[in-house]
Amino acid sequence: MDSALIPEGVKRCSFGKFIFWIIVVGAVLLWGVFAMLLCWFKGLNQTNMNDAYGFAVWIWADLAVIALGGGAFFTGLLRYIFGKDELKNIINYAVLIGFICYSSALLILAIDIGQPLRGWFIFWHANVHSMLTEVAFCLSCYFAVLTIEYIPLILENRQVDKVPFFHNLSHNMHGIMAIFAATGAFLSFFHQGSLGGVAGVLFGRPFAYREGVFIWPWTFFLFTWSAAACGPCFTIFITWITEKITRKKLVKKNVIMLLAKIAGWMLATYTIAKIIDTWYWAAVTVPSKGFTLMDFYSNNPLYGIWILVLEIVICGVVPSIILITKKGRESSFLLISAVFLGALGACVNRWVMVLQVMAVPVMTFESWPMYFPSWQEIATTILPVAYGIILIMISYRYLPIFPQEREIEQIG
Amino acid sequence: MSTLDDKAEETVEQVETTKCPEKEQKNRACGIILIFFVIGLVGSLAVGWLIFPKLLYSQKKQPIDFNHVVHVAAVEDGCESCHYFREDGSFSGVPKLAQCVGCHEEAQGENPEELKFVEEHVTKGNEVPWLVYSRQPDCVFFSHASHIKMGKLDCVVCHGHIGESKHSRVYEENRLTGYSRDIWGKNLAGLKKDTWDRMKMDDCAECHAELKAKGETVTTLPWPINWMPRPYEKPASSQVRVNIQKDACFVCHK
Amino acid sequence: MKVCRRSFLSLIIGGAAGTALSPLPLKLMDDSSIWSQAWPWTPVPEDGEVSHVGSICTLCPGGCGITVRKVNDRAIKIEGMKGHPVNNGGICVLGLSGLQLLYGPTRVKTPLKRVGARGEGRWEKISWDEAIAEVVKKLGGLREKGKSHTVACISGTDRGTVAQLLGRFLTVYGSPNFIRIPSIQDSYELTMHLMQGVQASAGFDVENADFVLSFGSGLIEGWGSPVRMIKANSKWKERGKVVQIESRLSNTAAKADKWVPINPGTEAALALAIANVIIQKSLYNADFVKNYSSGFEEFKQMVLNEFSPDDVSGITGVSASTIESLAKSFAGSSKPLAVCGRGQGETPGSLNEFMAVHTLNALVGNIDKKGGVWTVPDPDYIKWPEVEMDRIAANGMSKARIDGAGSKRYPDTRYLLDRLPNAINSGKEYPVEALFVAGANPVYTIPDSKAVKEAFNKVPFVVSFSSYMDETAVNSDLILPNHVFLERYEDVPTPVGLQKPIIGLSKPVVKPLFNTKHLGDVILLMAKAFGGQIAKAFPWDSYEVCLKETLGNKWDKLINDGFWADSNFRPAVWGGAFHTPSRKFEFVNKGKAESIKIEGDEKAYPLILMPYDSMRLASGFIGDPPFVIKTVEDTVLKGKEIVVEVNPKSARGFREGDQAILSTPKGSVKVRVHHFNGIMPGLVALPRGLGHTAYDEYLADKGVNFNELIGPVEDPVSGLNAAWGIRAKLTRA
Amino acid sequence: MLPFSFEWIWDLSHMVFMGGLWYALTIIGLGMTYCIIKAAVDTCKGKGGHCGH
Amino acid sequence: MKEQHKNTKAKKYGMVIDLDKCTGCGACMAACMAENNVPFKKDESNKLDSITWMRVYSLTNGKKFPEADMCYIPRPCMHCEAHNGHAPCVSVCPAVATDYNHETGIVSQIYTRCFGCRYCMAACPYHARYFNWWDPVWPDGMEKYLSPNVSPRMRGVVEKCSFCFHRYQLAMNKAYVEGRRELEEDEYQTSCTQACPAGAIIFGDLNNPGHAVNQIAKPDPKHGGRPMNPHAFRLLERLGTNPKVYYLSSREWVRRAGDNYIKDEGKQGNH
Repeated sequence: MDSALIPEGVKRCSFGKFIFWIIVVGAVLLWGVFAMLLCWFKGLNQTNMNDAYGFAVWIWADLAVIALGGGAFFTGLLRYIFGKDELKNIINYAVLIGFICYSSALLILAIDIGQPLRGWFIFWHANVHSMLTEVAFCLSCYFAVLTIEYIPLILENRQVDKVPFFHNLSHNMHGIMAIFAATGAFLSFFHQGSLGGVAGVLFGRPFAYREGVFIWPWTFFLFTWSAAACGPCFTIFITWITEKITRKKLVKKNVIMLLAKIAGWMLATYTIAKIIDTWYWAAVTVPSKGFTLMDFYSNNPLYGIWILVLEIVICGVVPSIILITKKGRESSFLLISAVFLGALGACVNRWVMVLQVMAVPVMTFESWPMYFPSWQEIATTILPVAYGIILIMISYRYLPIFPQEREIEQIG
Repeated sequence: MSTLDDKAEETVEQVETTKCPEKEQKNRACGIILIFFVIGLVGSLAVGWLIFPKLLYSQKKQPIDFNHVVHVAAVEDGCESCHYFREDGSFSGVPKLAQCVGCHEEAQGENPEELKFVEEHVTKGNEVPWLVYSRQPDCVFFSHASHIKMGKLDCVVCHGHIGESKHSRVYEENRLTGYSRDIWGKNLAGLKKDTWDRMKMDDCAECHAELKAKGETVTTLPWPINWMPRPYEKPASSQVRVNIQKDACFVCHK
Repeated sequence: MKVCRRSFLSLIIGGAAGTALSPLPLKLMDDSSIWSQAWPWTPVPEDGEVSHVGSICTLCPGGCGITVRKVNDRAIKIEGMKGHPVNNGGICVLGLSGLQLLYGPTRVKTPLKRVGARGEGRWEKISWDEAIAEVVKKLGGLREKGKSHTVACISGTDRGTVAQLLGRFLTVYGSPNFIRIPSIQDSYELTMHLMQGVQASAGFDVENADFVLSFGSGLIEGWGSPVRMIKANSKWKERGKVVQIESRLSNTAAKADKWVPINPGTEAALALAIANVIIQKSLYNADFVKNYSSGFEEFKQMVLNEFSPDDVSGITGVSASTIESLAKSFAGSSKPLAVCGRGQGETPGSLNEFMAVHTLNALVGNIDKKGGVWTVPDPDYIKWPEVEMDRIAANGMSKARIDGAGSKRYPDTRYLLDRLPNAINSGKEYPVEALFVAGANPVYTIPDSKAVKEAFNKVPFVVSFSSYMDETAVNSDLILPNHVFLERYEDVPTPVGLQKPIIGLSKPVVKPLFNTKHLGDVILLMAKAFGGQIAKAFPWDSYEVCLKETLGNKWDKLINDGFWADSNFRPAVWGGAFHTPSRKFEFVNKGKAESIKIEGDEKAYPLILMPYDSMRLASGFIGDPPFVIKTVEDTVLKGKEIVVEVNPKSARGFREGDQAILSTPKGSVKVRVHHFNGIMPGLVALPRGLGHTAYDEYLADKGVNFNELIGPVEDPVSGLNAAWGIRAKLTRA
Repeated sequence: MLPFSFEWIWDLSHMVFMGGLWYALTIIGLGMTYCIIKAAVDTCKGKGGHCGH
Repeated sequence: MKEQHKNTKAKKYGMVIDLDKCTGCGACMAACMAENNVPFKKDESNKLDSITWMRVYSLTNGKKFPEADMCYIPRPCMHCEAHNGHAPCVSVCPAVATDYNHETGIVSQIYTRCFGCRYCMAACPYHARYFNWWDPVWPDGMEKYLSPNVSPRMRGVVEKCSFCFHRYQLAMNKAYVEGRRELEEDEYQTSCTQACPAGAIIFGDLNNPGHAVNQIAKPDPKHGGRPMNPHAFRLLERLGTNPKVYYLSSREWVRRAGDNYIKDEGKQGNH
């Protein structure tokens, strides 16, 4: 039925099956949209956030998807700036995932703010000293870059490409993509960092506060670093899932291996940096404010020291070791476990840097406030996932996302 | 239908791109395109400049047609005779009925508006629901005291020559925001010639910035208003000091 | 047709260009951004001329001066009146929220007549003429039948012109049953009456006291005139000491210089043990005891025999050494003051305890002295001609009071409202055929709510004069709404506990908002409708005329300053202060001080439930307005559930925040448990002032009314309610 | 955000921050403009593989 | 000219709250709500979404009966000066909806500018900032008592204590009309200060040695305003927020509860 739209030389499932799944995921999407509309029209009382949890699951989701979307900028950086040419075979998908992640982040931000219609104040009346301003600026600019990177892909659709103007446009955009990628990397570096800065500058919150250099706290660099490490992990992980679902190989192994190796080294160095940071924070920064490390991890039912072990050891040390060893990378099981853990590590880190920051009581006479998201929050957080799946489904079906697919298919 | 159209267009395109089109045809096509462009341009300009303002503002008449000239002539202290400062430093703004009754217990002349005023409001004790041209949004805190008493500003600077009006002009209310048109200014394009043409935040800022550029102490007011009739004698303004620091937002907002 | 698409495109581009060149986009953008910053549904308060009106707050008997800020006709904020002798600028949380009562949704806006069943809340709006006619018809009928004494009236106060008019009306109509809401005032009046032979209220010169020994009084929690007491407390912080004797770490205890935990209900014994030490060590004021008191020797013997510190230590749980040191520091201070009356003083309490504590004051000779307890006569400005009763009235007035006050059993007690429900329910006395309620909310404030409601249901005609839809109003047949305090004139004589007589004047700050009428005017109208002697007793055209006439030359000062203080007032000198038969202070010795036994069986109910009071919980006839209920902590109220305090030791497995059933012999309710180390093990404390069923959605159905869980316990001497707690148990929900 | 807004202050942080922003926006804007214009020119020149096949 | 400058020396309005005198009566809370048009809703027992610019916390010494002790601590906005006005909340606000007024030392909050990102709430360790989770609704007729001096907020914005800045503005207006530029101490007092029945709250210019706040707290300008009065302390001083609200207590455990200390850590923070 839609065969004219499908890229040449590749096989896709039947249109019926495709539509069926679109409807299934679409239902979830609609549920999220409903919750989103509730939040917009009735206000944020629809959530379980409160004055202690001014930032909650949304901000976590925001930070997490941006970290996971970091695969786009880092792969782009490697491909266009450092000339890792093999990566051209996965860059499309990395861009697509990045596009989904960033658009989701913007959407969540639009739901999260109390007065969405005034959201543009962050640009118009910008306070340049606020990390959030930096986030908003770089985020939206980089989203523009991602859109620019994604457009040529759309233009490469068989039917669209027939239009000469679009064909030329796509061609020209490819031509100067390196410039865009460089700008993107620049922007990305700053907003990933400033997301880390969001928590790190809070000198009223000893759990989050980090010392640093110039205006940037250490978390600024750690966040960028972890995004560069975990983003590619997530790209590999999603590629693997896509391969499992489509039941075919889409990217050649050497590409995956290269990306995994780089991600592994990034993750390893990040983990070391994170350990040093944690140690310095626990030994120097925190005691100077009158706290001990365990003040942050005890006397509450949820945020135990396990969370630190999970973040640093299980999601940091373990996957780093797997990914930097050749044997580890080559075992499919270990590789996938490692990239999953790596991606999880970023999520846990963002969780801690958002929710635990809110939970730790600072005044001595306060207690740990606990929080569980309302269904509206959960639905709106799942909304981007559903949206991402749909966009991947459509893009995969109609666009030449995987340049090697045809080749592999012919060989296979 | 649509499929037919598509096909038709496809053929047209093919004709245009593959075969070399004839000049005349092209010119004619260009002409038509241009005409449509002009139609769009003119139409939207008309909408934007003529129809849109009519739609945006509703026109309201003041309950009583007020003659400032007569009143200014009759009172001794100019504007401040009726628009005075209260003891607590607040500004009285538009006079209340109680003030008017001082003179208008009974009609003083035969002006139908005055008769109406006495009949409908004075005798019945109903306040006049004046429409205030310069009413600012609720979020604005404006201190008349600091501008008039300390800044020695003339009323005219912001309110223009309302003191010379013989009739109350139509009050235009923005249907979207509910505010008076005077805030944005009569000129829809937002252009202004005189200081009193507009009352937006930028206008406050502009004036303060201008004074800043002139140094902290301002000896003369920075606009040519010497020829204007002054409701009260302008005091020596050598001590006028204007707030020029970038101040906290809540100095003007509440 | 051929160029259709391109032309269309061209049209769009032209349109876009034209629009961009017009002010439309910028203007629209600007306007919508303005719109998004000032939603039309957010109220914009009107600005205008600011004025201030001085008045008196009558939300509690504290009598604070207030200054109401107005903008045009609207009252904007209530503030404390600077220079007022009671509160000098300070104001309490309830007083601050008064405007929420004025403008709030609980107002009764017009006379209402019940159409549904009692308490169902279905009303018919009627006119004032109809309403008054209805009352007059009903009362007239009773009077004709010679049953005028079956009319009773519950009033929040018996002082001031309005209460006096009400009492006068009842007298001339022919009923002896004017009943004041009970409080520690009853006990103090009785104490003064028995020991000093005066009919006066007790005033406390707290500002000048330098050692305050408080037997469970919530000095800073609403006892006396709240703001004044809190101000005094601040003075004590600078120079003075406070010792709080209480089984729970109340705010007063926490702020006191010393907190002495005591087994509840044993305060009288402790007071007498302190007296024991004072007498034994001859620390008492010999001049006073020798020259101005009588009965000291018997008292001395009784105290020395029965209240040695060691014995009392066993009863009270206060160590003998503590008792001794308390006695020493009390008697050793230059201006010591002992006070009692638990919490805010809403339960009268055991007379023995009051007399024991008052004895301490006598021993150190601080009666009518600086920093002591003063005898405060009522201001005597109400000098109306004696009423002339007709035959029916005289006949009615000769009947015994239904509450038993003034009877042989309780000859000295003036009002016994707590006995009224039982009197009605038991049917032993005559039935009550009609009941007026003014300035009071007995359905809520009288203990044993079940019995109170039952009694109300037995009264065929209940008239409420409440301004608000409170529990009593809901359970009445007719509501004749009074103006609220910010809409009416009213004289407010000496606030409770003040040591000098003053008069305050409530003034109409705003014009009455609704179709309400001043209670004084309603009484005058009723009297006029009756005619005859009744009408004759009320020769005024309106309440305002009556008030002006009554206040005479004080009126101008009251209008200008808001209050009038008797500058000539001095405390009585000992020589002429006492009007007992001996003309001396009587150390009244009525045998062994019986301690009040509380209701309930210890085995079935291992715990003791006690109420506690808080400034943030109005437990009188006014319920918490929204602002006040907002200040209530979540360790008191959580959602709709009330939180009870228990010591972790006696929590018996109930964890913090657990749900539980709290049962007493009177009833059981669902509560949440809060562990509090400041409460004595074995006790459960429940806040008073919650559990309203009427009022607005901000207050109704939140928590539990303490009075549902407790019944009155009659003091054997006075008949007043002396219950200080009740046995209770906590079980799993 | 714009230098002519009265909130604008010429200080280091504004210059660095806004400088970075406008730099990025300029690159994105110019880049895209270049691509679109060039594509349009190319199309007019008759380039574009698929056309007319 | 020079003299004028001297006269208009920057103020630093601050508060001293005497915790020995504070009885926890809640008057300051209600006074604040009534003055500042603070909304209320049906259930305010969840203190995590209950707007109370001034909130009275209660703290206990953690000991068992009968050694247990309790103290109330009213907490307005601390109007942190931090370093040169970079209060925790001010520097993070992305839209300049809150800023530090160097002339009075008051941290402002502009509701119409705020778009509700709540970053300032995350930054404030005192929980002094409140979000309007609901549209404010006054029962029919009750909006009559709303004060025109403070604009009612809308849903989705953050609000907090302003030290009743509108009172400063109004007092200044009066001064201007009388030809003055300076205020007397009693001309500008916050609503809570005025209402407090215990007189536990004192308000004034910390920079002015003639004002009671300065005399009592004795802020030490060399050490970031640390109080020189041994009974005075500030909340969470160690975080470097440099708050302008000082507390007084004669009880050591209360003073120690004002900040975090590692067990057995010397009492250098509190003298």
